[in-house]
Amino acid sequence: MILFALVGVPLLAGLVTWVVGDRRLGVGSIVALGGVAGTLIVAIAVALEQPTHGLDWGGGLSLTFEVDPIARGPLVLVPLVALAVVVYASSYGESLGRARLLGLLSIFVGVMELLLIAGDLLTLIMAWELVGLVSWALIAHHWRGNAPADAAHAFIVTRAGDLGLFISAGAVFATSGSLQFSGFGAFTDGGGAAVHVFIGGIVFAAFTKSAQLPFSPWLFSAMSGPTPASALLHSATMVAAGAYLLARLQPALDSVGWFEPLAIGVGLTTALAGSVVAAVQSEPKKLLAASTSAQYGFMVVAVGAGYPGVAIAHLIAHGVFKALLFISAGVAIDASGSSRFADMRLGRSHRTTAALAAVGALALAGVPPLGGAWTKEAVVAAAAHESVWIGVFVVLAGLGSAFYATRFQLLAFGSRRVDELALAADRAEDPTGLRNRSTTALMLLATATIALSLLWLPWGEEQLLKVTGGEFAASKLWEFAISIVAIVAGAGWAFLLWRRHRLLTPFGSPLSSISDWFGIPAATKVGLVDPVLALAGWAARLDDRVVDAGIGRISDGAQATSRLLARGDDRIVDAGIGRVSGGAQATSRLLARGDDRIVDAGVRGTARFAAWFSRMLDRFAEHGVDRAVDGSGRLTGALGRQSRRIQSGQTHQYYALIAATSAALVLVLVLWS
Amino acid sequence: MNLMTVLLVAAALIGVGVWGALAQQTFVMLMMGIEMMLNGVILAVAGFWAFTGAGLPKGQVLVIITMAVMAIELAIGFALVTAVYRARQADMTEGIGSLKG
Amino acid sequence: MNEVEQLSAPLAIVVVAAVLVVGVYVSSVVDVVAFRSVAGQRLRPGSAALHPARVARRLSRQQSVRTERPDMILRVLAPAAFLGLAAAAVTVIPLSPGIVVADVRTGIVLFGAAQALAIVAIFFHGWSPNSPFALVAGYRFVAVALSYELLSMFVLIAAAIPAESLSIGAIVESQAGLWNVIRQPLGLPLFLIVSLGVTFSGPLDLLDSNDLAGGGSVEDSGMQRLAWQTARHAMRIAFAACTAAVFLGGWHGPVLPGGLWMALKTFAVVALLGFLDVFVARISAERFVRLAWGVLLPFAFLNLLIAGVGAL
Amino acid sequence: MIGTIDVAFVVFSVAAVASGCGVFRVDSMIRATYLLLASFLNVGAILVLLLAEYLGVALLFMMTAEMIVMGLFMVMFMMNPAGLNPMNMVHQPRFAAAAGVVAAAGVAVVAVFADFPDAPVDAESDTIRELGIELLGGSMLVFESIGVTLMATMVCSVILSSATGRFGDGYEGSVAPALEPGGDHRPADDLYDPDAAMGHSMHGMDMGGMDHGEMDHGEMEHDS
Repeated sequence: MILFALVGVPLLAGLVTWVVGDRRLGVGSIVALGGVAGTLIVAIAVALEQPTHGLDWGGGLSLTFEVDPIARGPLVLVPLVALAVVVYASSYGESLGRARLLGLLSIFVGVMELLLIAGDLLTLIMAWELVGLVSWALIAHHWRGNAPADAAHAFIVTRAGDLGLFISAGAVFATSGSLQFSGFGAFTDGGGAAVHVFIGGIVFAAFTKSAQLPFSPWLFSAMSGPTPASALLHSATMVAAGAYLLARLQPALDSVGWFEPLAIGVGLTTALAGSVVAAVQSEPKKLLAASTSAQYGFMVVAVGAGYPGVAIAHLIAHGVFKALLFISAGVAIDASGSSRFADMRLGRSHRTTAALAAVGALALAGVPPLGGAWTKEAVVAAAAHESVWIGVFVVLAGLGSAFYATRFQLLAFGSRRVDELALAADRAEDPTGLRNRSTTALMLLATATIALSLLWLPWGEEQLLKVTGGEFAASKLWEFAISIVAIVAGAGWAFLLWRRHRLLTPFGSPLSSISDWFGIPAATKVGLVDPVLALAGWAARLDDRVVDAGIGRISDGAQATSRLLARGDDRIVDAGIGRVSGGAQATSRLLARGDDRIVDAGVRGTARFAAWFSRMLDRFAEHGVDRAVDGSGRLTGALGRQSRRIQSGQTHQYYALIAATSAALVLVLVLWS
Repeated sequence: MNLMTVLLVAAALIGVGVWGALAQQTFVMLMMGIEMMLNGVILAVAGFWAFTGAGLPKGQVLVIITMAVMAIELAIGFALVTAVYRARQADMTEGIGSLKG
Repeated sequence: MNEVEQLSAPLAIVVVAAVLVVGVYVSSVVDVVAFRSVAGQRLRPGSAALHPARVARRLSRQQSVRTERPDMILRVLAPAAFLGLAAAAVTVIPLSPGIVVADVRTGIVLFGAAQALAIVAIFFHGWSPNSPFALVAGYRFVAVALSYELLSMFVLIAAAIPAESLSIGAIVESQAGLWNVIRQPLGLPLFLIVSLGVTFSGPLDLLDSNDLAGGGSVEDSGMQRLAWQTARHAMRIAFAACTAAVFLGGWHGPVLPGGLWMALKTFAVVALLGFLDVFVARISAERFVRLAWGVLLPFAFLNLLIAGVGAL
Repeated sequence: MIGTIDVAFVVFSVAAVASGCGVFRVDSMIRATYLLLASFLNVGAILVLLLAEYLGVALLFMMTAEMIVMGLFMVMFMMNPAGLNPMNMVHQPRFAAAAGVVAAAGVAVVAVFADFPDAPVDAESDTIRELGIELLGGSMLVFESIGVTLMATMVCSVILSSATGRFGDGYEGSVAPALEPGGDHRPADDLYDPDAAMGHSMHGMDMGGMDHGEMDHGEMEHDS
């Protein structure tokens, strides 16, 4: 079964690589390479004859594997990019744990292929979760630093998005009783609240996965993974899943009115914001991450405008050159030993890498006649076909992309000023033997990028039409003209800043909030990640303390209150009575002193009576009230103690209680009915 | 042999199980009581399957589920007993009072 | 296996008794021969053939030792249960085409259950005399037995897969073309290991072993010992018959009548077991447990896999 | 009329219940274990009589293996192995007996007075084959989830009972049981006296009581 081979070969190769381990790394990398290469061949075969296969799972559920025309491009793209990435990874970083890295990369390819051939929502959800899981493992590869925390951040954000898939699966299954993609069109045309729920869930999941606003920042935390992982994750696998899902289900999604404006709005916002964020980054990887969000914003715009084919075309082109750029960034980081632009400018020392990276940068900037440019023009055309202003905004975003692409190239691989040449020279012979293999990887991707410029020929365009199976908006000349102008403007602006040595911080001092996605990460961290993690920790800490402190505390409280009452009574009531009596005595004495002569016997009598009365009052009242209050206090205390005695901590007595109560329950139920 | 008699036997087994589970001191004996209850349950389920289910195989599946429950109960039970013994050096229910309020 | 005719109850009893008596005697003769050949003593056929009878006569006259406060019920129960289980195991095995004492649909599972219960009986045997060595032997045996318990079930189920039935008769018929020993090459050796274990002989002689001064039987004497030895040989016969039926194609064979083939194969397995008993050295318990869980069980899974793929 | 099946049923059920009672009456743990096994065997026989042939036999060997394990554990946590000296292992006996009687009575009432549909399984049907097809067909998901659950159980029980856990030695923070039922735990020093600690307690004595456990919790939160 060729479809199984498509998924099984990379999975198997990955597991074997992982098991073989670091000791026989040569074998491992050969196995991984062979696996991915085999996957490439199988993928081409699958893309040519589109087989379908069903797997009955029982219980009314079934797994469907089919190759939608729109999935053929990505099917081939994923192993192609992965091949280069694995070549690069086989010599990346310290050899410790490299087998795991290679294995995980290969497995990543397998699960992504599974996602691409998913023919129903159940299969898709499985693959979707697996992709998230594997990317988590890849990000947390260097598990000694803060990588695990970042991985958890990325994982939780994307998982939160996955909930959308579950919701929509529930909605569609409850309504139509089937999870087949083929049935979604009919389902959504049927209308109803379920349709809105379904589409909302899908869109939510897709936006989180492909890092649209406001979920973009998880890409930054994904940056703490090893560079090969980032290269694969940004270009073809993880992030691509969202855009692919939207493009795949576009006909079904388009049936509600709010999908189109939502997609276009979010896509445009992400594209523009991503450009700004990328324009001020001080690290190459983060710049590329921001640009990833922006580029996927283009694709979302294309889908929203109703041209899934365009989105897929841009997905393919972007996958190729983004992987190229990431790998070159990794080379730059390894060579300069720092992850910041400030220490790079390796133009002199790494000429080949610089040249190859330039290809990718040009493609990212959208300079004809490269493939990236063509697909971007297609996006512009699609947007303008929707509305001129949208097209203009896309062109603006294109200006931004031109700016940051140039910025990346100049800062990372520009030539140094004379006084820094010495530094460059001694960095030139870097001991790491990385460049040879990374160069092969870069070569591969650069050739692919250049090969894509065939799209400018009518032949290439119809090939692309055949592959993506969508139709393209006719590109008008003025659109092309202004977007060229915009590209030139962006690139030129970057050059200008470069000449003034202000490119590193284009807008004066580094704008921390912008370069950190306008502080959204803080928001998500506070809003989503921290609660989840706190919940986990809390659940871990939850123990009998919480459970059994209850009754004891109640009884203690009861005793305390009763004691308080008693004391209060002593203080207030008694004191009151005493004071009354004292007052009475005082007045009587005053009266007595006031008049001795007049019949003082009576007065003394009065005084004595008053004193006696007050004493009587004092004694009896005190005793009465006191006893009452004390009694009530003692009662509550006793009750507390009694209720506390149930909590004997003796399991068998608990069992006895359980048995008795359940018997009573059964009795009640029987009598009830 | 009809449904009533089978259920009566099951009732006796369940009663014995309850008695044992409540009366025994050792964890292991307590688990034996639970096993005895499940024993009765299995008998009852099989009886229902045989006399009222018209031979619907799902009834047998239920019995298999019950067996799996027994196995799981035994495994987790023994693991817990071992862990409790490590933590508390106790093999009798009186030995642990950590739920004491 | 619907065309099998059940034997009537008395006839069945007679058949089982005959099989066991003959089998036990032959098996013990095999033991004697094997022992003398490894001991290098001169082998006189006559004396070897009569030796078991002599031993039985001596033991039956010997007075039996009593230990302090034995668990008397179980002490009596142990050999009886062991022997009874052997008999029960024999009943489900077809002896020749169409002749099986009890043709139950779940014969092979029943055999497995009998074998599991046999382990309990053996534990009783070690437990009951209330003497340290016997107790140690019993525990050791059970600890090891748990590790090949699963093994036997997997092997037997794998053998049942091609027959698409749990009845041993059906399994034998399914081997008309190709015997299971070839179809599932891993099955026979694994099952032989289990047989050695349950009859605590050879490498798995962990119950009545000399390193514990006789282990479980250290306190046995007289009739007790005789009964126990008889039960042990009966169990060996049961396992040999099951091996012959499940892996060696049962009554299938050229020329000779089926019953004879079955007898020959059973005898071959008995002889193999008897010689393994004396020729292979004892393996230490913990090493065997590690081996069983770590190596043999995966092999059993592999065997199951082979059977399943073959069935597809 | 009374057939042989009825006779067998009566015999088996009497044996099952009798051995079940014996489990909690005898004063030897081994006898208790294997009496429980006997009870199971009889129930298995009754299942065979009920035409649930495979289930009966499966119960047979499954329970046998289970009880062998149980016997071993019995001897591990042994109070009185061979019943050499009389002892009393019960608490709240009267209440327990009453509860047992009540429970039995409750089910018995249902058995006698409730009326159930009468749809017996016909003796001709091949119940074993049906069960197999059901298990690998309609109830596939159920069957698979049973398997997964058992797998998880194995993992959990190994983790729970492993002497060296993720947070170090399993005996760390070990506390002695109460001297009187329901009392407080003794300080960890008591573990030094051999009959309280049964010689297990050379580990983790440096930290008293459970505070080590809480320290572990702290680390855990710190990780996440």
